[in-house]
Amino acid sequence: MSWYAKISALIALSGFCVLSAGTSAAPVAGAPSELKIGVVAFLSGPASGPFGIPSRNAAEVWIDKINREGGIGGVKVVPVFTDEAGPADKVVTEFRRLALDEKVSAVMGYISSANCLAVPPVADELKILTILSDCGTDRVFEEGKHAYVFRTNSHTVIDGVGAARYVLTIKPDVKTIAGIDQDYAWGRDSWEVFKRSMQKLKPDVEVVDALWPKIFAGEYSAEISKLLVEKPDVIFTSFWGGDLVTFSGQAKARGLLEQSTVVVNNTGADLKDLAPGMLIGSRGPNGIVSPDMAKNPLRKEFIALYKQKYGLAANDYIAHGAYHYVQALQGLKAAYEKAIKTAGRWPTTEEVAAAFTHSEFDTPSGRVAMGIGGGHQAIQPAGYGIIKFDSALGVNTFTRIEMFPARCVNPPDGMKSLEWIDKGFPGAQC
Amino acid sequence: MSALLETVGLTRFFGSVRAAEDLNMRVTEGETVGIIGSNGSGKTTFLNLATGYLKPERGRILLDGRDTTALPPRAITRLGVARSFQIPQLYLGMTVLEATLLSLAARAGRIGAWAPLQRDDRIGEARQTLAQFALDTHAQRLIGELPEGSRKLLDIALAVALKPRLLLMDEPTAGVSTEDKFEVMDTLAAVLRDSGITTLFVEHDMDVVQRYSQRVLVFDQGLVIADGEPAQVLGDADVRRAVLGHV
Amino acid sequence: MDKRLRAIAVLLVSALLLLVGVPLLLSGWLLFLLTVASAKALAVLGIVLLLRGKLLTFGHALYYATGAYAAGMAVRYLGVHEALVLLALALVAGVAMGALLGLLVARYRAVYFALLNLAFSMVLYGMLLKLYNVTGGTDGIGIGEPTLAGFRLGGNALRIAMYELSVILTAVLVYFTHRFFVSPLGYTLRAIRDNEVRVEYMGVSVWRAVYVSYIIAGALGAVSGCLIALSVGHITPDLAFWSQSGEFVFVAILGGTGSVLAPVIGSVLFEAVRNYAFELSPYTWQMTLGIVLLLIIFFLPGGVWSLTAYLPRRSSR
Amino acid sequence: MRLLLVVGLDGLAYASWLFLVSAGLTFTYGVLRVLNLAHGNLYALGAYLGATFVMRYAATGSTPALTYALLLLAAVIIGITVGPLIERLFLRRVYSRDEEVQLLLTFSISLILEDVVKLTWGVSPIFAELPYTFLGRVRLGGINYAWYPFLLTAVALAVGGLLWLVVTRTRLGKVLTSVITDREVSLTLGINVPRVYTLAFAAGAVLAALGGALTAPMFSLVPGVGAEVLVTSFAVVAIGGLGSIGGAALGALLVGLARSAAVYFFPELDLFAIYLIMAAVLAFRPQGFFGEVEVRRI
Repeated sequence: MSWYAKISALIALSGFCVLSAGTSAAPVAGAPSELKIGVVAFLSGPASGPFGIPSRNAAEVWIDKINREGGIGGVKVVPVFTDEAGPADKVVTEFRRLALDEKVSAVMGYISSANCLAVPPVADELKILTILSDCGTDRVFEEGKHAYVFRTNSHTVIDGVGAARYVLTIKPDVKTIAGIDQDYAWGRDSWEVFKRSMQKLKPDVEVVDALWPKIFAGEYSAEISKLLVEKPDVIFTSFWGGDLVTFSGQAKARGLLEQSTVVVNNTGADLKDLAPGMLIGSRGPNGIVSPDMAKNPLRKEFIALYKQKYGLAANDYIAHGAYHYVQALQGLKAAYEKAIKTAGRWPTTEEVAAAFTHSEFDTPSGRVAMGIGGGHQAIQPAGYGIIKFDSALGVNTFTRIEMFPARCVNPPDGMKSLEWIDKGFPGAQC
Repeated sequence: MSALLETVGLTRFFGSVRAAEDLNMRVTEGETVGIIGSNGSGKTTFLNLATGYLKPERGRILLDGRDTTALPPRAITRLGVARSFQIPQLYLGMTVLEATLLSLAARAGRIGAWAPLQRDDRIGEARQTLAQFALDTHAQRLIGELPEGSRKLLDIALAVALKPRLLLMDEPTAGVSTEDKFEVMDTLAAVLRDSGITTLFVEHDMDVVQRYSQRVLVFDQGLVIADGEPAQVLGDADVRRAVLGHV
Repeated sequence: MDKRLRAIAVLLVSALLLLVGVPLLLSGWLLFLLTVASAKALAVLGIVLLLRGKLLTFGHALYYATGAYAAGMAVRYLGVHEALVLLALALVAGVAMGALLGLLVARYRAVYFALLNLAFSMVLYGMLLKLYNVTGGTDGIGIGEPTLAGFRLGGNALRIAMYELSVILTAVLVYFTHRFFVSPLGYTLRAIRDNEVRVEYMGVSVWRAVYVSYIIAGALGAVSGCLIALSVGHITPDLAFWSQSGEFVFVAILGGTGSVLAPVIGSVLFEAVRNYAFELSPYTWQMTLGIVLLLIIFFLPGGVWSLTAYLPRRSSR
Repeated sequence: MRLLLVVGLDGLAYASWLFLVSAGLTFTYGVLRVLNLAHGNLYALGAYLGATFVMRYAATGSTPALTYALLLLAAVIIGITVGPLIERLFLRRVYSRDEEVQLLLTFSISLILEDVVKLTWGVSPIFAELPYTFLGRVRLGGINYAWYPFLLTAVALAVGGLLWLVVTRTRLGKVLTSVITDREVSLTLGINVPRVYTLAFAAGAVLAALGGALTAPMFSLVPGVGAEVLVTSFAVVAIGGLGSIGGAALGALLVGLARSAAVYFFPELDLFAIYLIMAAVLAFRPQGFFGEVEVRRI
């Protein structure tokens, strides 16, 4: 995959030339010559392969498209790509550099939950419009208010609730469940949501085990042996990247998949490396191509553009992170255009933020509503399916795809997710 | 007169090699005792045992009647036993003065982390000590740059700076050229006489022992085979055979 | 006498420049950069201190994280927001941790010392991940905006205050470390580097000297970590990760071990370079570090500081 | 009873892996008295090259049986190219310098290799499971095991035995021992010490790369595996005593069993098992089980 590295490194340098092509409509009064936005994603480290690079590339092709169509309010969008890798202090320093040195008008990105918690306070301090684009943690808006911060992808609760509901449609008679998750925040959060949802939706379900291998441990033979001994009906995991690939490989080889149903709450790995038969969700209606999604023109366009620039496997599968970054751009565009309309001139950051709040906009993953978190947090449907080898295409694809509507898998505005689950999903519309 | 240093049945083997067996000896206050013996006769091992660097398999070491067998070198040093080495054990990265100052600070038990090492009064004393050994001209030089002879002296000076009651020297003239030998020993003898330090030194050179010790112990394969006046002991044929390997 | 006067004058001018001039002249983010750099310099100083005794540690981030999390815990569970109190807590935590681990570590040298520290830092890293419900796992802990000596500052004022705080604190601790280097204990550490046997034969406990030095280095690391926590506003287990320790070692060698000021210079240099170079090519970042380190080892063993030897200097040092 | 069997088997499998990845580290240290911090990166190189070979080969669709040879080949290639390169170009220049300089040197090399891997193989997980799946599974204690981990056990025993034979039974072994015990004397005996060093380092590199290559079919490869492996194998080696092959074996066995026991009985301790054992051992026996303490001659 080294050409990924080379190409994106190259583009990071020559971004301007790539983007300068484009016919722009007449900008409104007081419009700047260009709209500079910071785009942050993992360009190195374990999370760069499954999430960072695809997201970055998606943002790039989509900004390209936006500029071809006249930019935002007639102003060309100029991205400043930066690496998310490194400890929080570096990420925050980086954010300050974008805001104070690069003088960007907005920052989008952030895949790691830690960074999505570290950045918002700084964003408010510096009054920089910030769009969290892929991270999962529900703590961001449930534990704080951030006037300048928005998240255009739904938080991880939909993945857990969706997983539980999907398991019950596929395997209604499930008796015992077990979890195996990486020993860190994402793993703990994911397991908590799934476990509690299962216990609510099917109170007689018994939790037989919860295993916590070290993140990036790679070695799971002991864990798998234990699961083989315990024989749970369903095994939940929130593994991603190399760990997910390894686990699916070892589980398949040792017949764990024949004995238990394995459900994964994210598609954080190349589909071709995953074992058929696993239940898998894609953090929203993203990688999975459900019928209604196939009709979506934006999605068609996105896949076409992405394919043209970076090539794709026969199943047209693109990692969920990529869709999330396009969502962020669509949200930003919509907010700016709305604000311009109301203001009749180029809007202030505050006006854009106001327009962003509770807004709705179309994306390759369907219409997204900034439904909760006081209008700062998007809600989306949860999409799940079963991995199946498609002999015609010669690659893995999905079968038995289910979409759980946004209002079914998200808490109502103002209610904390775990509280909502424990109360038995009040107001859920499924 | 009570013994300053006394060993009782001191025994230590290295595998099958006997370094010391049932070794009984005593050094009394104010004496200057020489230990002589061929290589491997256990001279250095004896110093290592006496200073706690090695532990004996059997026997006891008494300092002023107090049992120090179990103590580590630093504790024994604090009890007033200083020691110099056959191969000088120095801080090559430091200047002569710094090393001496450190010895003085150590003697005073002042190894703090705040007050500077280089105090005027301390520097004064250090320079005196160095002067005694004719090292004061080297004060600011790095020890690593000193000639072998000066290192040897400094090694001893650092021990003397501790103002010990008992000084153990391991071949003070080893590595010193034959012509300088006596000069070096004269300097030492003078210093030790002035400061009234009881001295026990290991030597393989008969003339040196003859000239500078009041009493001689002869080691042979871990045993003391003779103990007495230099003249009479060193006259003995067996001794000469043991030490020189021929008559 | 007038030499002393001159020294004082120089000190005052540079203090004025650092504390008043810099904040006025530099852009917000450069100021932040300097804040971070001077804070991290303290952790590096700890490494340099240990290197005096030939003790190389690949786990100093352990203390860096200890300080940061001491502050984090205090914020999260005690609701303390006073920067000075948090710093005090961090200091105590650092000393305590050093005193505990030192019991084991101070017996070791060279490879064992280097990697035992590494192992311990990885254990702390693991625990910070694992104790999710206590430490927030990888999500970390938000520190929020601290008060400074009771004053609640916001936005830019706070940034400047944080800058001044870390510059002053760094200056003070650099001076303390200087005192340590020229103290008998400091020299003992150098002596240990050359010849432990002789140190014992001076009646000085090598173990104690190493133990105390280790605790001091730990304390420096902890204060450094706390300052970072305060100025960054969010802490994560990455603070304890091996690559962080590696970075400190790198900066220590880059700056050089010849002077207490070297770590500060190294740290500023490093932060500046990183924040530009890193963006140019994230893929070869570590390689760049590695190559620079090689060059220093072979061609500039004294680090950047050794270049000051070429500067015209007054007779007095 | 059956549970104990399962725990034992998992422990054994893990121990074999641990031994394979740490043998190189301890062997190199034993001869050169240099702890190679780039050990983990040699492991990574071996792993990535092995995986590449396997995947290229698998694409041709011919019999998987050959893939094992390919893994071995990858290890040897890395070992005899990168190993001597590091030793001759860099290490050789710092033998005379302080130990911490040697550590820093290998550290900087590890930083460089880290990115070399990233630039060559990219950042997405790479997984060459063919050799793993091809061996199929066996039913033990009522559950399925993959054969592959037990292949590792066999290899581990072979490697251990081979090293033991070489050191104790061959002329090369005698040369090694004399170089280890006294460098100067060996020189006077007319032994070409620099050459022995290069050989030893290369051998260590081959072992490291072999550990990686044999791991490739089990775990997917991601950037940064090197560092993880270095820390783990140091823990194992420290428990057994730096420089001792037997020690590494004992350390691996202890850690392996402890970890699999942890997974079964205290899942929350999984992460620490290895460090807890190391701390416990070192607290009572600083030089590890078979490590020897050097006393300064004075």
